[in-house]
Amino acid sequence: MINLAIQVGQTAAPEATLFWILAPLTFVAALGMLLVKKAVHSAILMAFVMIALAIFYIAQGAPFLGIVQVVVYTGAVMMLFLFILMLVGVDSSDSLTETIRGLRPIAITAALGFGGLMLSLLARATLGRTVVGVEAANAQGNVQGIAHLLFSTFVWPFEVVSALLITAALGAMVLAHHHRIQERPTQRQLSIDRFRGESLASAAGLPAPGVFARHNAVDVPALLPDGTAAAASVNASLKARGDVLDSSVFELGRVDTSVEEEK
Amino acid sequence: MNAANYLYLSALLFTIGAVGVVVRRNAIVVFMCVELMLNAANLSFVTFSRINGDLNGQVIAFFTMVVAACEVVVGLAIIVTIYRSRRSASVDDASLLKR
Amino acid sequence: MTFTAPVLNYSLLSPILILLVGALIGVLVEAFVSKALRPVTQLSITIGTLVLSLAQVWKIRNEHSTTAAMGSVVIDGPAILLQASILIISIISVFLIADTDHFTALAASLPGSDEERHAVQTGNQVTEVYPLTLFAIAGMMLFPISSDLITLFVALEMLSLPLYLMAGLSRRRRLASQEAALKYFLLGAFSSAFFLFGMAYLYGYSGSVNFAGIRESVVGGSGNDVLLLIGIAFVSIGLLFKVGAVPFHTWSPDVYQGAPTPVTGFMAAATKVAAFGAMLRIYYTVFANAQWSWTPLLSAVAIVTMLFGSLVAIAQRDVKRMLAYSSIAHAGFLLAGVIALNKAGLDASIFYLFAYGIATVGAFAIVTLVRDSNGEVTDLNRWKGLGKRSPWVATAFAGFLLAFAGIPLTSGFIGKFSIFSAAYESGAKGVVIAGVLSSAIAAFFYIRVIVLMFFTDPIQDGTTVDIPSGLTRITIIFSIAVTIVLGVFPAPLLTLITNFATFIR
Amino acid sequence: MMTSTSLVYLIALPLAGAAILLLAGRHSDKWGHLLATGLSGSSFLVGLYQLSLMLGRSNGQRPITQKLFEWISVGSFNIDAGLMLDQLSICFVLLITGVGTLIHIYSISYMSHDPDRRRFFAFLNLFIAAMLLLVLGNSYLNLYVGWEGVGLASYLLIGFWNQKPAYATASKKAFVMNRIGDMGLSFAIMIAFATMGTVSFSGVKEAAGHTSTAALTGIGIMLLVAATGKSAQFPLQAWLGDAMAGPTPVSALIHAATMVTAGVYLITRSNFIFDAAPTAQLLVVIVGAITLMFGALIGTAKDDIKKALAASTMSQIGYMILGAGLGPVGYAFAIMHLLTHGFFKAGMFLGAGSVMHGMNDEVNMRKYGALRKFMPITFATFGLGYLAILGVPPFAGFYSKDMIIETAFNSGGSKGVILGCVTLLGAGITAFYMTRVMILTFTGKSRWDDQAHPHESPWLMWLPMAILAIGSVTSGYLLSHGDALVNWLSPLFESHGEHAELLSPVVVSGLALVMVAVGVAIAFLKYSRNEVAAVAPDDVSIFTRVARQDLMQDRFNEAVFMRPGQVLTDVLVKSDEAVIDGAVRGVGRLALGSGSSLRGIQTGFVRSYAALILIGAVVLVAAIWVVTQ
Amino acid sequence: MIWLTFLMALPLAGSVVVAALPKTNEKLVKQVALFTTLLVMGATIAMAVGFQRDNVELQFVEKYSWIPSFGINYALGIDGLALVLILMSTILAPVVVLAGWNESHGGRWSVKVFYTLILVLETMMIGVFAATDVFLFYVIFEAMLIPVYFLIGGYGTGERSAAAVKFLIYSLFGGLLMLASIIALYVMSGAQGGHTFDLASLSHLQMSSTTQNLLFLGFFIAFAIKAPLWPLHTWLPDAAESATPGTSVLLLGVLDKVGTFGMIRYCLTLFPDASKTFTPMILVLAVISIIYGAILAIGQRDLKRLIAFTSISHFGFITMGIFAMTSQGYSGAALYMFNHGFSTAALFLVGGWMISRRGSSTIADFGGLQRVTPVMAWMFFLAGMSSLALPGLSSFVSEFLVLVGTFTRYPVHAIIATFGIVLAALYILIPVQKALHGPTTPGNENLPDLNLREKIAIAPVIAIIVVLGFYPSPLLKVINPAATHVIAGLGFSDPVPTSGNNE
Repeated sequence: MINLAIQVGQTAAPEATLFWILAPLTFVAALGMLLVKKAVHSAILMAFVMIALAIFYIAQGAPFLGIVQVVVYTGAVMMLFLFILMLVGVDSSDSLTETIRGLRPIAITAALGFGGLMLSLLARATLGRTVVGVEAANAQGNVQGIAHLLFSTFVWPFEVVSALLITAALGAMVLAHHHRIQERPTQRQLSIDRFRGESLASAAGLPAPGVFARHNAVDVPALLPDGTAAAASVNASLKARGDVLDSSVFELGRVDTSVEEEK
Repeated sequence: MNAANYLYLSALLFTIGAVGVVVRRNAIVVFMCVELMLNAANLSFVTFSRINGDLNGQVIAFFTMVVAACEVVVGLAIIVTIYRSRRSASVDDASLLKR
Repeated sequence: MTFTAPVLNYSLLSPILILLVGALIGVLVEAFVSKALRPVTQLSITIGTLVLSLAQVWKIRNEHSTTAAMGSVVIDGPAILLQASILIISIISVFLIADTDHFTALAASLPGSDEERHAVQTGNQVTEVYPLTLFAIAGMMLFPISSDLITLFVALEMLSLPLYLMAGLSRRRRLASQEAALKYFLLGAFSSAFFLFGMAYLYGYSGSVNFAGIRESVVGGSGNDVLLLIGIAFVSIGLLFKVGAVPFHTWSPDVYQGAPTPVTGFMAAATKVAAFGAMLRIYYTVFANAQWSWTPLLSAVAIVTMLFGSLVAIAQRDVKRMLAYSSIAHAGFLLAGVIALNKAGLDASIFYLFAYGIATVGAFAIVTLVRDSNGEVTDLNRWKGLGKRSPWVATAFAGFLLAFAGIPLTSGFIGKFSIFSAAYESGAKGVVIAGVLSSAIAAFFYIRVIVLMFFTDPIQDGTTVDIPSGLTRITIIFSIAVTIVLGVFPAPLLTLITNFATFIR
Repeated sequence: MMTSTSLVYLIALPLAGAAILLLAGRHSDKWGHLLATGLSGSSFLVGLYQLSLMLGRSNGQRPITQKLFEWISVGSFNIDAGLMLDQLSICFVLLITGVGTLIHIYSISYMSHDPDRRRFFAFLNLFIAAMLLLVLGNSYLNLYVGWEGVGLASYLLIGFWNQKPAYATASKKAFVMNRIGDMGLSFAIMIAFATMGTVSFSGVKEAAGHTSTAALTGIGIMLLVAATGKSAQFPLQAWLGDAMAGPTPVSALIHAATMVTAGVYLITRSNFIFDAAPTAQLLVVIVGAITLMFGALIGTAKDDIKKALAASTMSQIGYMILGAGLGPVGYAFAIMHLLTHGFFKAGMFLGAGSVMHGMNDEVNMRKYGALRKFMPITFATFGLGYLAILGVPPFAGFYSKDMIIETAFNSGGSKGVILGCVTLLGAGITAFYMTRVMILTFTGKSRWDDQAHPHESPWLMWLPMAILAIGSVTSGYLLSHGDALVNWLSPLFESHGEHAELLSPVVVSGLALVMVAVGVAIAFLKYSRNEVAAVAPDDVSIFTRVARQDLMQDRFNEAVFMRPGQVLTDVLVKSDEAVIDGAVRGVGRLALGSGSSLRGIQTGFVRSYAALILIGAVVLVAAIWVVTQ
Repeated sequence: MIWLTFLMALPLAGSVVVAALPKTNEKLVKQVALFTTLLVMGATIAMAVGFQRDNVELQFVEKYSWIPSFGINYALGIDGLALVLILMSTILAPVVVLAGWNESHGGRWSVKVFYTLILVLETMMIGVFAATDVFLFYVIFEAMLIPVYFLIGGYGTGERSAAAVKFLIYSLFGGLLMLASIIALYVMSGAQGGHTFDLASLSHLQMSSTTQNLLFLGFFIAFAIKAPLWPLHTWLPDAAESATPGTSVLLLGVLDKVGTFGMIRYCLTLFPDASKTFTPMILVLAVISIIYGAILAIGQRDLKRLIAFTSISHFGFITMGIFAMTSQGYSGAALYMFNHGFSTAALFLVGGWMISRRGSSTIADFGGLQRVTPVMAWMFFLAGMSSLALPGLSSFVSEFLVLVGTFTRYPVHAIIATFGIVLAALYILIPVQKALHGPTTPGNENLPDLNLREKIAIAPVIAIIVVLGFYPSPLLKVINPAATHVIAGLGFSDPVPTSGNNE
């Protein structure tokens, strides 16, 4: 059993306290990632887990890694996540009802099975050698030790990782970068286009939102003379984000045009 | 206090991450769950590094962070692309290819 | 602690370094060369790089059996053979990639938008594909020669990331292509998390990140095997995912179908070589002494994979999906070589990988040729009468299919024979029987396609066969020639492999 | 045994004729028939020459052999293509070539209006060659070749006018029923080889002494089966009546004089087997007895002149088989009856042919009548044959048939009495139906219709009839004078002790003559006194009706073999499609079905893919959990 | 001496030449093909002259290393049996080319492709009989399927592609089972003194009886599919119905012989004990095939299917002869293979001419052909007579040898099988009556009789049928030494006549 084999007692008392306070919180936070509706909340919980892990790293004699975890992982990577979340819709929320039939029970069974089996297996594991502790390796300083390894034994992967970074940058550029292959239309050009277009309906500009409506918010469309909502009056990106309010609530009673025709 | 406790925690976090990939629909959340799994692995590395008394584990963890960062860049780029085409970040909506 | 400067043996790493340099030049070209010149520049740089790298592999062929880069990589016989295979397959794949009609004009544009249309009209091209390809190839070259966990992981990501991106770059059916990229990426990241987790346990078990160290622990390990077994299991998941073995195969049909066909061909062929190369190295050296633990499981996976791939392929209506399932079945056959765990198995696997890789690229090359006005036609029903419309193309495709089916006088047969006999020799009779059975099932759908092409009258729906461009033609002719020559005169290659392929442990 | 180099010419000459005529095709239309006749005649001359040589040698030296070449030789199974001519075969050779040549001559005229006359002669020559091979072969296997060869020739000739579906069917029927008999011969040869290691006559004869009775009985029964097929004996007799579809000369030669007697030859030739296998011998007798009654009864009811004669042939061969079944004493008499029958029955058939020739190919005797005046020569020759078959002294039948009746009576015990009575009764019925034929055809009032212009046949036709008539008259006396034939053949048969005489020859002859007289009388009463209806009356007894239908033999075959056979065939054809092929297709469908359902795993949802991977991981971890327990 | 390689190279070279000819010059293509096949036939006969009859060892042996890593050699050599079958194949090839002069028209592809495939197939036909390396044999065994597949699917009639697929799948399935067995042999040879595929060396392998039985089945099922033995026969009628007559001749006449040839060459040699174990079962299957094939033939309405079912019956005889384990049975079976090739060829070719003239293969559509086209009718009749084993024609000798050889050891089987000869009379005479006899069916009055080319094509076949009926010795002398060798090698000797013991 590992727990018997490993007697890392040196920093026992304070570290244990730290662990037993932080670990349940970490666990709960991680679990929370699965259970909260909003992606942003998930991200916040994730950040919490990462910081907790950073603390664990430091507690286990890996201060460099702990710092990197906070600075790079939590600071940069998670921010990237949040940034993209903003882009996609910051308060978009998942409905947590399962749509794929049978997946939920499978997932729960698999989770319980996997977790349970892993814990049980870990409890069974023995190492058969004495635990060393990282103090000796850190004798000359944790950063120095890592640097030593990084620039001697692992210099080749270290070099190769640079290629990986370039790949990532290149890939992001390929997928996200728009070449300016068209001249941006000038205001003058837009104006001309508007008048020479097929219909003069929009020549005077698009209707403003809230016009004739019972509400004057930007996410409520204008109403047309017959009482229906004018889709063009709401900004397209609002629509794309799904943030437009349902205007039917604000519609007037419909004008019955068919009666007129009969006269 | 036993270092193995970190391993248990790591296993639990890994499990949560894995299940998260299965149950969450928002591509970004799914991806965050993958990151959680990687982090869990890192915790294991650090713990084993301590148990083994060398820094190799920490170096791997360091590499993992770098690689994960690259992965995040690529992954988010893909997610953004597909979001722009589909106006949806739900992984369930991307199911043209099947059977 | 004194720091001694690391010795890298650059000459041994040179094939990979050349590729990386080539890729970097490619990136610079993107920045500095005019748009019009980029395609041809990139293509020549890429091909030049690959040829140079191949030459370098040839040059170092006899310096093998050493470790390099501070023990991070091993250059031994199998390494040379696998690297050469990857390079050859890559060269002919790049010929396909050079046909830019397959790639989106502007990846960032919305599908169906004016911007996209404009980009197509102005002849815009995503020439970044070339450096991405080179990066992927470099990763593939590194994967099977890695000899520590870190390098292995980095190589895995290095070959995967560009492929994730490239899968999403199709010109037609872009939504499907992007979906393929997303699926590939998410599942790839998911599986590499398992891979990493497994690595952690291997490290924990052995206290070493180096293969040699881990092997030492496996041979004379102290303590019990729990950590080792978990490590083996999770690392296997990562590897089995890459090779597309059931139940870790699910990505491959979708990604094969969605990705641009040249990328699919490249991915199907080269990735398989790289992944199986790494798998062979790990199982034959690191895990060899824990054989008792993984052989039964791997056998089960192999059997299920063969049968599943063959059975499901029967029901496919899309040629790319069919080839995907076929490649799943082939992954099963190749696993038989891993299970064999003997010299014959190693030789056979390397031969099979090369032969299968070449035939796969050839087959996908032909898929790129069958088109209508909306691009490639992959619906099998519209392949009817292809033999009438363009007999040579159909004949070549039939040749590849026969090779996949393992008909004698094609490379596929020699491969299948050698791999099954190796597996039988090691006592894996169940795997051999399942292999034979699934070969029979598999023959069913390969032949069905041949029937469609040759024995069914064409329907008039505008499906035509594109006249192969020079490069595509080279790919097809080379592939079919190799497929047949290796079927009739496999001796030189087999002898070469036999003489070369010994892992240093 | 002496060897010879000239035996082969007996066969080669007619065979060459057949080959030339068939290969030359229409080119030989003008001279083909002459060549065929000439070659058949030459073969007869060769036969005569051989006879003269044989007569010049002492008894033990008479058989001669000729080895042509090694035919089949595998392990201990060594068969030479070899010929053997002995006292028995020479009789047949002369009968075959002699009667054969006469019939060739007859046919020149008979078939002169047929566009395919050349082909007819080619087949006749083919038949002669095959029949000669049958009687000259020195082993059972050589005999077998001739045996099937005559079957082929018979098939071709019965179906000579095969554009008529009924004739084609008749020829097929003959061939198939013959094949059933041939199967018996195959079995006999197989048993012989398995038990004795040889199938040559001399070898088997030698080995028969120390072979188990069981094996010999088996061989004997199988040979009998063969004989029943070829000689139209019960129960394989049904084909002979239908075989009358062939041109009349064919009926005369093949289905009266020669081929159908091959069974008698086979049994006689295999005397060494039957002598040692009493059970088989008894069966031979029983078959002969049944058939002679069977044929005779059918003969009483037939209105078709050829079919009546055919039934008579069946019956007469029954006599021969019965005779041959009586053992050493009977063989010679069987052969004697065979020879005399060859003359008179061939003569009568040719006569029938002559009648048909003059009557526009009408075969229904009810449409004949009073032909005596129009066809005097035919009437005369037919009449002589009639007297011969009745056994009226001193015509041929008297000598041969009475011998068989006498031997039957003297074969001992109740068996002798029964057999004697049967043969006597048969003689009476024979007299009845032959008289009926005579009366209906030649006497009484004419019943033919207006188109018929009866006339005598040309000399080419009546000459052979006349020669055969002479034979009918004299052959009996010549062959039995001083027991000539019996002595001639005796070296071939092992003689056992004489049986006690139950009845003396005189008594037998007397009884026989009485029976004949009764038969003739009844026929006269029935047909000469009353008007003969031009159409067969329907208000006849059940026995007549049954006899008209050949004693239900066809119905029996149809109900017992053909119907079930057809049902079996249909069932198998359907089940081959449905069951066997269905199983194969089922496997294919199973694969396709399972493939289609397994496709369901590929839902298109990335999360379910991930779940699958996770399940895989769980399975692996669980496996580890189990292993490390 | 490289006779055999030379023989194989000739048609291959011919196929290259044909492939290089212009597509439009069909006549030249045919002439070249005919010339090549005639040349091969001549060369084969020349080789046969040099064959030493009494030598039971393999002759004209060639051996070159092919894939040394697996111990695979390009090894050729023939014994009497192989010689006879190669002779048959090379004689049939020009006959097929000449007889089917026009059958390549109306196919999916050009005439040129047809003859290229035929010539390639001829190379393989020679190779498959000459191979003495199991791997080489397997390679050719499987590769042969491809040209035949295209010949059926590309130039056949009716449901040709379905039939071709059925044929291929069936054969591939059997072939894969055989592959599994071959792999096992190979592995065992490696464990017992070095990897090899040499037939002679493999026959000395030590193996447990279970292994031997399983491996035997692997080989046997493959051959039983090929030679169609009940119940693995259902592909044959479909294939024969759809293929052109020429293809059918090569398929039934030559390719299917590979099955029975394989039973002798591989099953008996490699697994003598298993062969004995399975003999009772195989004999039952053979007898069922004989009777079943015959009855099914009687029930057919389609001429080509009928011929196919007769072949199933005949293959039953051949199989029975092989497993009777007597020299008569063996020699009979070997001779039967040769004879069946020609009698089936005659039936198919003449039947094919009838069908192409009439435009239908339904037997009921013919009628009275003897009046209209006498020569054709006679040829069909003769072929039919040969098929029903009329004495004096070649099949009789072989069929009787098989029966006699079987009877001495397995009388019951032989007796049941003999009933097949009565059924044979029915299945031949029924179509003969329907097609040739009776009144001429309306529409058939003006069918042309055989032309000179067709006569020349059929003449050698008929000649062989007739001559071998009377004089089979030359072939038997070639076959016999091999027969005794094989039978003795299995530890059998012919049963001694029982009468000797009863004295």
